[in-house]
Amino acid sequence: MTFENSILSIITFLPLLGAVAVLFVPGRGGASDNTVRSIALLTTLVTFALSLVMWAAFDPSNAGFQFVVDSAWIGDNIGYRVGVDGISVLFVVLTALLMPFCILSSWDSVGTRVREYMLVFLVLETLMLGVFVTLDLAMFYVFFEGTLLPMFLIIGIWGGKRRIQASYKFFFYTFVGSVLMLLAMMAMYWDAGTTDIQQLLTHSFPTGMQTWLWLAFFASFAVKMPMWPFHRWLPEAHVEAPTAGSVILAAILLKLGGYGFLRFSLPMFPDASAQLANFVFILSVAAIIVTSLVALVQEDMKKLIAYSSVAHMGFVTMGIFAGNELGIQGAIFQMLSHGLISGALFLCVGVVYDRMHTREISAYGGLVDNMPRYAFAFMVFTMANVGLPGTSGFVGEFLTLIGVFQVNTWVAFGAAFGVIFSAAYALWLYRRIIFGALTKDALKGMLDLSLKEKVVLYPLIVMVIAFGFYPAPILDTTAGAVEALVAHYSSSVGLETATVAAAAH
Amino acid sequence: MTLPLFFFYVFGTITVASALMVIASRNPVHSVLFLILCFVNSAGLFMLAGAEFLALILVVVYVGAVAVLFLFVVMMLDVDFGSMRQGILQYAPIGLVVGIILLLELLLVAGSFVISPEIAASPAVPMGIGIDNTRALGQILYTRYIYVFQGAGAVLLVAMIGAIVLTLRHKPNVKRQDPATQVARRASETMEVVKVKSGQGL
Amino acid sequence: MGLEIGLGHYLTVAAILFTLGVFGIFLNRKNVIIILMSVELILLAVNLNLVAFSAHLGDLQGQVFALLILTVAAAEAAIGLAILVIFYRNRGSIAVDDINMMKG
Amino acid sequence: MIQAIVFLPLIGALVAGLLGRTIGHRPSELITTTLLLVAAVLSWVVFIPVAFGDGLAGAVVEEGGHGAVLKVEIMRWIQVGDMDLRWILRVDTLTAIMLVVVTTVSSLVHIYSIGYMEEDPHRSRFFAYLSLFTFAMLMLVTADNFLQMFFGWEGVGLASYLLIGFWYTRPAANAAAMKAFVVNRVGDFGFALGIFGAFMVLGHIDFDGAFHAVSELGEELPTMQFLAWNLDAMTVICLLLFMGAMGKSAQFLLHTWLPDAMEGPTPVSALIHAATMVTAGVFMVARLSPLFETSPFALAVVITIGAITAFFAATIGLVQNDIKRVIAYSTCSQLGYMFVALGVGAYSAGMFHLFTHAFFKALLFLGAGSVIHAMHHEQDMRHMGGLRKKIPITYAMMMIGTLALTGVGIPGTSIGFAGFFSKDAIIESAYAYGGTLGSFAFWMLVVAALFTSFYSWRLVHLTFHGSPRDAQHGHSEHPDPQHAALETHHEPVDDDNADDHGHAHHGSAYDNAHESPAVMLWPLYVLAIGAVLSGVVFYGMFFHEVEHIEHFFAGSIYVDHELIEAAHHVPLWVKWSATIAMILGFVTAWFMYIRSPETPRGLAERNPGLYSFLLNKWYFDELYNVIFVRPALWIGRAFWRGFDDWLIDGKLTEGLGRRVQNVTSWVVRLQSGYLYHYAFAMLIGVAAILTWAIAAGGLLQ
Repeated sequence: MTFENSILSIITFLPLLGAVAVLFVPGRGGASDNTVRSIALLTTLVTFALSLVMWAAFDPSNAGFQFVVDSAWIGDNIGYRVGVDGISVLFVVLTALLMPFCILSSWDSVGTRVREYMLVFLVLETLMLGVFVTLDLAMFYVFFEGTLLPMFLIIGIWGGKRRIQASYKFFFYTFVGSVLMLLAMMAMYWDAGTTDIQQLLTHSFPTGMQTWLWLAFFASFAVKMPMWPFHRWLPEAHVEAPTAGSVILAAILLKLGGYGFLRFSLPMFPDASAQLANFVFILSVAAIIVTSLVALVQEDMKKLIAYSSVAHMGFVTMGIFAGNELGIQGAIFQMLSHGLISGALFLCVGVVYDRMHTREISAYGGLVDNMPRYAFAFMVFTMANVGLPGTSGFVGEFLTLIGVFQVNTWVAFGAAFGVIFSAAYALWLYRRIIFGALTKDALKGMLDLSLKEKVVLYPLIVMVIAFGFYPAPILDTTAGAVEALVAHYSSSVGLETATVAAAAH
Repeated sequence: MTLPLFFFYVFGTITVASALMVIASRNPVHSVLFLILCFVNSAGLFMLAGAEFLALILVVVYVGAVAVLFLFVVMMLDVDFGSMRQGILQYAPIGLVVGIILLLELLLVAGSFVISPEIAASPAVPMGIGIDNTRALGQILYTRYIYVFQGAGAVLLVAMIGAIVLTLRHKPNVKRQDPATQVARRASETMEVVKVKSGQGL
Repeated sequence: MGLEIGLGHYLTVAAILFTLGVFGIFLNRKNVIIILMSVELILLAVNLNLVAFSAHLGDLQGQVFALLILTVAAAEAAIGLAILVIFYRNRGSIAVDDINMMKG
Repeated sequence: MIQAIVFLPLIGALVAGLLGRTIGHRPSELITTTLLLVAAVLSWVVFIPVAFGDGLAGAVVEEGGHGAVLKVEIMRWIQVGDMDLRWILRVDTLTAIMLVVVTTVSSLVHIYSIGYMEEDPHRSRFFAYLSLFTFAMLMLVTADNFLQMFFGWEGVGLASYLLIGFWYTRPAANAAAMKAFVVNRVGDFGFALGIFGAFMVLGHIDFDGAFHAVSELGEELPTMQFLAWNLDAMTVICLLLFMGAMGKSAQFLLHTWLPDAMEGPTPVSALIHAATMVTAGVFMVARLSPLFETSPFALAVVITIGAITAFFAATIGLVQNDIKRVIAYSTCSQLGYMFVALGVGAYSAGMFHLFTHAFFKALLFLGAGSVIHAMHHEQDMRHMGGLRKKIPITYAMMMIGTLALTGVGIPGTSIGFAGFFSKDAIIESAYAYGGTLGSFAFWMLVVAALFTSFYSWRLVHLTFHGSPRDAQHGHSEHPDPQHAALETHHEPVDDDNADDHGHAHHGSAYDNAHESPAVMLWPLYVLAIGAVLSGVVFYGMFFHEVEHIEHFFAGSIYVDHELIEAAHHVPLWVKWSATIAMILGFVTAWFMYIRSPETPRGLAERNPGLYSFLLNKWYFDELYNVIFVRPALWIGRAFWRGFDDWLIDGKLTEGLGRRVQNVTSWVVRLQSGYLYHYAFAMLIGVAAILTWAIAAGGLLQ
């Protein structure tokens, strides 16, 4: 048990341990609820601290996997394999970072079934971390699918009025895609003879097979991202989910799709990725333009932000399939930054929702009078969402756009419209909620941010701005792995075209 | 025309005709009687084919048991069978179509099939030369097919028990003897010795 | 058609019997008793086939099968009639139109 | 020192913004203003050696670079693959000019705002925004790469958004703020694409690298695949970049936000929408002059757009009634002049006009602010008049501003106000450029000069001369129903707004009009000095002699020797043309507003179509509303209700669920419960299977 080979397992399974501890808290009601909350918070904080330690120990110059554990587990093939590389390490940190915020934000707003709530969240954290650290195909599938269940429960139990329908829709959408992925995974196993992701990354699948595998994985990841037009579950799930659920959903669960594209589609099926890149581009641009316009006419805050998430994920997919360093680095950065920003935006919505219990935009207006701090925080995140330079939102958008411009100007041209539309819908939202005269009586007694809300929102403000001005910590961490990925991708794609050209002569 | 052929035609014609009457006659009692006729003539056909044992069994079992059972039931149930014939022709066209298709196909098969020589050359259970049909059947039934035979017996047993269980009913106001209860009685449960003080009575 | 009793003769009779059985089911759909009888006819047709082939091939197996089918047919008739009786006892009718409690 | 200039305003903004409530309004004001004054002084310290001494202190001519540049690296920014972006403050002559303009005007506006915003309950926020803006603008002008410029670009956009919407309770202000941001974003859309293109074609995203790559392009200009066409790469890039400039500098087609931006407090209009931010587009084109010089077509577009804007904005300015809107359209028009100068290759002339314009336009705006302040936030000039006696100092300052704007001076001598030198320089350059385009631009500019003179004097006459026409003195002077309707429409300031000074409206506004406090007047004096002297003092550096210009700019912009020489040798009538136009405009204004004040209404009544066309700003807002805004909303709604809700949800996913239910409920009917149905099914199935078996067995053949 050295640091090297135990840190990832500890990070991953610590929340599960916390969940078990939560189970054994005696009693019911207020006092024990508080104990439960404290245990959950403590667990997530320790996990976060450990993830920071892990990040610090991570060697960015090494493009391969680090902290690798590879031991036999089920049968001869499925092993307990974990490890992180430059692509996944930051997602681990992001997940661990956001969980304490989620626990804090639901401290007061969730009053029923507190024990179960915290239990589910802690289990969810383990599962999400598992997705990012696992290096085994079968385990990946288990973790990837496993995240569905806690989220299903979170929406279905602690959600809003139409929660049951929303949770089922969420479940079925994502599940249908995953079934195809499972088939593809089996096919990969039959072809490569292993479920070890490290080996699979070096295995080259036949070109014809790649297309089918790619499409099957795409079905799963595109729904998860979600890409237009597979996005319909997202607004509904967001609207119904409790605040912390929305945060997790937007900040991390959506990233599983992007992570999947980076981990599987691009390196394992490079030929198919190259062939189908235009297809992805079309969907991405459609996502950016169409969902931005749709966001423009929303009347529900959460729905608006949910649609804007779809648009922002369009930048991610576009960047990934640009297949160059700028695009992929940008995509990763965009995912991380969107994790912070959208999470923060949902927390902001939660702040007013806790006070007013409505998400209707028209129910608000003139909040800045009573809530200047809130208005400031919301402004920062709105601007970050718009992609204002100096916020982390800009770096990702810029890199993906400049990356894709090198590949296809049409796509960059279309996607750049998102720059305009995002300004329109985000400012329109802000204007209707924060600005204007404070005329509604119900709003007049609203209090500004409480201490807990400040603790949640202020660090996010700092991070969003800091990474806008100095994104180097993130970009440096991912650089090595992305460079290797791009080299692998372009060499295999280049090789393929060369042979095709030779055959044509 | 040889004599067997002649009889074949007689039996065959009557079988078919009576089968037709089974399904066509107005009165279910007649149907049952025609069924009996049909079975008897089939037994004749069996006989012509050399399956004497089966022929006799058919008469005994069907005519003696099944058909009589039908008869009993038909006569026991107080049902207006006439009303059941209403709308009898509603599905007749479908039945006719299905029936004719089936018939044509069966005839087609019957007329065109060929038995592969290997199968013909190596029967699974060769007909014993020189022993009669009943003995031959008995010889294999109790040896080679013993389990199947036992299974058939079990089927009959289950059917019997099932039939009894289904139709048995306890009428609440009928006194009946229960030997098990009678045997299980003990004096202590049924008799109480009461000491009666003198001069008081009960 | 030759002068001997051929396999074809038997098969033809069996086919006709079978068809009549099937047709009987369609024709007397309301009368369960006759339906049962039609089933008996069908089984008889089958038996006839088995016996005919048995004779033709010189193979006793066919007759064994026929015997088994006979027992099954008897059992089926017994149970069928028993059900009919108990149904009549409970419902006072055996009209098939009334028997639709199996509806999903 | 450079760091101090750039980051002092940021510190001020952070202090006032984050701690404003804690430390109070007055300290916030003082801190931000002091910090900016320090920055302004430092800027002059940087600038004076450049202008009058031997160049920029500490600047080095880098290997392969284009001129003397002082670079200060702050930290790393985005480094991915081949792209290496750093936060670097870059100072050369061009930047030094802008530094002076920005910090000077900004510090004056800060001082002025102390008086103007005196009674606003959110003063510290206001000062935080002002300082934030200044910081962003300084980042823009000190940018060393495209992206840092883009940062400043968007940063000033944000600050402008915040300041326009400063009075957040007013719907009009919020709408204007949003419009400003979104329209600017349209420009930024082009700017961003231009940056991407520049990076792709030139391989560099920092200015030096890009200019170096441009200089090595040689005769064979590269082409690039843009959208469906294979175009000359430099033209595409320059046009895209120019789109950004059009947005920020409110050029024709993307100008609609600027007049609406007048909803913001007047100091903001002076700082952002006159002196600094709107000139960012001009600065950008000047900064990228090596790129633009490679594409004659792009330059032609710049000239055309500039000339059209100069003319078009001036026409609208003729009929506006809101004092600030008149000046706003004037700004728009003057920016057009600058772009013409840039387009013809007289970058130095463009910068010259930028420089002088900053002073006199800020002066005009602040003067207008003083008028508005005096009139208790009345902005409609039709309700003013005769204020000369009430607010003499403001009147004098406005006169100086007007004289500078209209370009009063004697051609052939070095006597004249600031605008005289710079505007004539532009007009002469346009003539010298020659060709159809040159003469088109020339005539447009001359006509625009006439209009400029007219509306400037109209403003002065309506506001200061004549007799008072405010609410009590003469509301009945407008019997024209059209006028009355427009009047309410053009009155953006309602009486109960948040910035109301709380003066009781006893008596008429005219009677209560009062001169502004000293803190508001001192900035006017300083700007007035600039408006008078900046032309004559700096003429030599910007336009007089080619050698002098080259020395002054030290390679920071492209200098076209022949053009400037030619501009100095234009015919005499050309040199006089602008002056004559100016005099014509003055006379007309005098005639129409002093001599016979009935004429304008008569003209308007005789040409109602033209009048309302101009009054409604060529109907651009309505047009854009119909072309862009409503379709966008319609498409959004269609995709939401039609695509998402109806098709995906209703038909596909939930529809699928319903189909399953339908099918099962239909299938369930097959389970009739009738025995014979099952029997039939079985028999028909047997028949079917048999048929299939026979058919498959080949018996039917």
